Amino acid sequence: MIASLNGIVKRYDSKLVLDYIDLDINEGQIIGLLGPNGAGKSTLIRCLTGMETVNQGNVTLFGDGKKPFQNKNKEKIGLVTQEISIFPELTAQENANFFAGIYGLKGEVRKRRVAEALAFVGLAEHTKGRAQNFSGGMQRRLNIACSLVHDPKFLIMDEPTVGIDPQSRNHILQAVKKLQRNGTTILYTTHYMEEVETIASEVVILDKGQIITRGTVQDLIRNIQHEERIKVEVSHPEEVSLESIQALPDVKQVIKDGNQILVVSSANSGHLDRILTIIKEDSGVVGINVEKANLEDVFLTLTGRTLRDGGSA
Amino acid sequence: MMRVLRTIPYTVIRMSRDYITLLLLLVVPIILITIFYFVLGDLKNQYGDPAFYDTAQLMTLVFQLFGGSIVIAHIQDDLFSPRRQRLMVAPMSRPFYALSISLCGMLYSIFLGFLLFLFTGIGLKVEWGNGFWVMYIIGLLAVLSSLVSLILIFAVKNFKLAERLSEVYGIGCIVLAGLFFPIPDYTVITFINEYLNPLLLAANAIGYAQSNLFPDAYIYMIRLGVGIVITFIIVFVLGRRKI
Amino acid sequence: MRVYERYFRFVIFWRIAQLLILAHLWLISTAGFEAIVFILLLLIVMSIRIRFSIPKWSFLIEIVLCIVFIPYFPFALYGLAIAIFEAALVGKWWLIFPMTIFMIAYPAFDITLIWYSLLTVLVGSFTYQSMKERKQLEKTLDKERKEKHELEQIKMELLEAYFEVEKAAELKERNRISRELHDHLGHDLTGALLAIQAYEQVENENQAHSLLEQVKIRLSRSTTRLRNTVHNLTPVTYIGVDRLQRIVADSEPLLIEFQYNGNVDNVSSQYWLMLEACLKEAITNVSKYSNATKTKVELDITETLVRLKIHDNGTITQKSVNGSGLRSLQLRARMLKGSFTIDRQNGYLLVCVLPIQRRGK
Amino acid sequence: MTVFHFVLKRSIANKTSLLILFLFPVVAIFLPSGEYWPHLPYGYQYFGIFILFISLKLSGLILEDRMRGIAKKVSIAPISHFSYLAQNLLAYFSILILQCLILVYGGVLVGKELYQPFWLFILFITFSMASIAFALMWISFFRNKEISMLIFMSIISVIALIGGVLIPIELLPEILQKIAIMLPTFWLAWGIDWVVFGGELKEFLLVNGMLILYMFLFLITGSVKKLH
Repeated sequence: MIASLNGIVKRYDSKLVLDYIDLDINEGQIIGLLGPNGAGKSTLIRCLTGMETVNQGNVTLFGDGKKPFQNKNKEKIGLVTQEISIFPELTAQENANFFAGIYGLKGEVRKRRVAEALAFVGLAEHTKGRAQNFSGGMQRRLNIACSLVHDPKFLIMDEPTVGIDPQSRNHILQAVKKLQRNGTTILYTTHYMEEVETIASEVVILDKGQIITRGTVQDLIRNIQHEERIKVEVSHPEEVSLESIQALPDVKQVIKDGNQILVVSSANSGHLDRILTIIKEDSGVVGINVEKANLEDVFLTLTGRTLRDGGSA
Repeated sequence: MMRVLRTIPYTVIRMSRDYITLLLLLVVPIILITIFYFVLGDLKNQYGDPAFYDTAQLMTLVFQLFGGSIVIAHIQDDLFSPRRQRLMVAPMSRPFYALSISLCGMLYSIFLGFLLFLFTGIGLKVEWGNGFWVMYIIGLLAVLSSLVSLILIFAVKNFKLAERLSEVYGIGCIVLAGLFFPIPDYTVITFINEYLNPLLLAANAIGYAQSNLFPDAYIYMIRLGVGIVITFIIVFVLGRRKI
Repeated sequence: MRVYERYFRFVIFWRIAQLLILAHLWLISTAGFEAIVFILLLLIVMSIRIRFSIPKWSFLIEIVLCIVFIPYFPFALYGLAIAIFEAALVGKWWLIFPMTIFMIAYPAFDITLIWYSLLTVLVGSFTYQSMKERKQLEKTLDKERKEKHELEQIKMELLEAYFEVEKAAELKERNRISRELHDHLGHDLTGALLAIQAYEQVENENQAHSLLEQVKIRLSRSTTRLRNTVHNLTPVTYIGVDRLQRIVADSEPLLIEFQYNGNVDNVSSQYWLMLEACLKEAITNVSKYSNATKTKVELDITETLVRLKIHDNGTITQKSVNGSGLRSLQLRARMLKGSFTIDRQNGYLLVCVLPIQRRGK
Repeated sequence: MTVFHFVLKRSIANKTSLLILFLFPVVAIFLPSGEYWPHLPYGYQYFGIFILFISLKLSGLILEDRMRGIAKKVSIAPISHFSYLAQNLLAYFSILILQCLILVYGGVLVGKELYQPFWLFILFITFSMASIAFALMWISFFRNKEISMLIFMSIISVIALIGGVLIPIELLPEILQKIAIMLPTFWLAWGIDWVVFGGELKEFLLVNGMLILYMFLFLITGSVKKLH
């Protein structure tokens, strides 16, 4: 067990930010922590790292529930912050050296680790460059390298990809996967569900300070989905009998829009075949589009809101 | 032109909400002058006037030297920061906009000077002589300081450095005027103080006018004016390239 | 600890005010720099007090300081008020008595000092009391919350037990029916069948008649039995989706639209109870607090989950206290490994999702 | 000592800071002396104000760390808050020691009349400590480096005036003289007077003791603020 949160309650004044959070993080996982802005993701991380004291519950790090935040445990944790927390006036190498230093690395080991970490994020050629001259993506990568110099067993990444170009983002995601293969456990916070879908071995969805669900991406998408949408493009829309489609069990809505017919039905109804049969009787089918479910739908099912801005769907 | 005019109210609002500047250029001088008022009390200078008058006048003028910081802070914000692009695409004449900001800054600085003038003149009973003449000279000094600051921001790439240099200009003038410690009588320094140091030029222009020695006062005023013309030409040339 | 912050702020304010009073006394006195040393030391003790948690008896430090400095700075007597305040703040307000005696015994005594000390001790003990109460309150709240948590757990266990009992009852009923059918109905019907078969073979008129009579009796007895058996089975309450519809119908003045999709047989009675509770809660909320004109209730049942969504078009958002009803629903949903969320951003929106485990019935 | 090392590195990272840090003491050596007052050459008299400014400028690094989220990272690293602050302050302190050394030793070399250079040096050192602590407290009130500096400037100009650094304290009205005793600069001015006129060692100890008391006060209040 890398870390576990047990019945964590965190209040800021009278506002409840974390509400009985139970979370176990096992070795070798990439846990994607997903949730809209203000769901309590950052607070969860602050409680997990000891930056914030909790009102109730306890944190266990590396099996140590008594003094989870002693230096022995802190040495095994890395944090990639949301903001770019590096020194712009220092070079990439000096930055990495600084953070290696405060994690107690010395001499040859430090040199080696710094070089490795910089190479890992693809900054090997820029070790002597000042951070202030780097592009946004490079700064992000350096930010990550600085959290990796001490070879943490447990890496916490708090929205590491905010505001960077797709290329750098891919680079970072690849790096995260590589880290997992090397045995690092990763807690990855984001409000981009695509990222979680690509890398996470397990997803934890947080909303209003509560864990509303957790599981593998596939399981969640397969099990937590309450409706599916089938779009059929037809050649003769006017001849299609919408009534007979509507009459199928579990069909909620049939909408005709130009030469497109949208059928909304309960999830896993297995209607595709039947709908096609009905339509084919009256008209030719030009194209079919079955909207693939994603984590956004999972969130929608669970809360009735969208993930991006938490607004009503 | 109309469009630029429409921005002026907002420039004024922004300036008046810059409380730090207000603190530095109005509250601090008021406190300092008040302290001097108590310290110097009835002390007389070599001409038999209260020594406090000279100090109060000089202090009021000293803070005009830093008035340029208002102008350059706004110029930097609007014309050399990310906001620049927004202005680049706006259908508005940028030089005029820069001019309007500069004028607003200068007027604001003069206004602060006016408040200080009122405070010292009415509150602390300092004799200034002819009020119009004093305000005229304060205005000239404020304009000159703003122009110098503008030269710095146009000539130096780094804004921080330009800001520091404008402080150096202000403090340099004070040091050369011998307010911190007596300045030795080197010819170079005497020359600078007689012809170039705007602080002393303004102080002399006010001082001579007070003693009714208007020809002398005019000479110093003209030196200030020449300074303004020269710096304005430099600002014009540099500004055309940069804006 | 953030809850106490308001009190801390007040305490700090009072401490500073006391120091300011001392500073003022120093300004009007003729004392020299010793007074400044004194005030500075008090200030340091105060900042240590704020920064670190130090033992309760630490007000002794102030007493010692005051006594030491009184010879140099007579007004240091007033510094004793600080000690009194700190003592009162840890509940030792009785210290005012020995100190008052000391003050009165001291030559430079004046009545203002007594007033000042009295005021201080009042403020101090008041703060002490309210902080204590606050702590107590917090403790009770936490305890209550915990108890509620446990209570919900027990409730869930009870529900689970109820579910089991329900299954057992069902089984018992089935046994009863089968026994009834087998023992009596079956017996009679078989008897009747045999009698009819025999009747076809028999030629004797009398014998045939008695056989027919026998069949009649058996059949009529069977009919009664059947009626009795069936009568015992008739459900007393509605359950499932009917129940939800009934609730919606009962909330007449409100305009509620109810629709459901999927196979309602997939949902266990335990879940129905939960869904029913959600619906009731939402309707109460809508009728009490919302200015909504239309409410939509959707129930989706798929192979893997049940989802109840209640959404109204109200615009009141400020009423966002999660009442105890909601709280317990939340906990219940969590116990069932489902989720329950409320949102008031855009109308009142309640979503309850429960997973369906395929359990062998 | 990584933090210490890097704080040093950062504070002299660019040429402007290097210039400000070490050119000024050199210039200060050569400033003229006053006629009646101050008793030491102007450079030495004004050095206290300079120390205040430099402390604030240096401790701006902590504020930067807070603004950039580096403090967050430090707080989860196996290094204590105390150690982080201590190493920072130690780094500032060593820079200030160097400056004091340049000023005093340089003055002796050039042949300025410093009366008791060693004690003057000690006085500057204690004042530096109090001033660094003050800067630490000051920045804990602010989130923005520039604003903290600007407000500091206005406060310092007043403190310097009534604290006996810019004008002799005896000239002030009585009430201001009393208030001045509360300011650390008053004790600096007193210390300078002691260095010039001599006196009992006890008096000098008192001056330094007061400055050290101030240091403790400011350190405790300044360290209240959490790292992030």
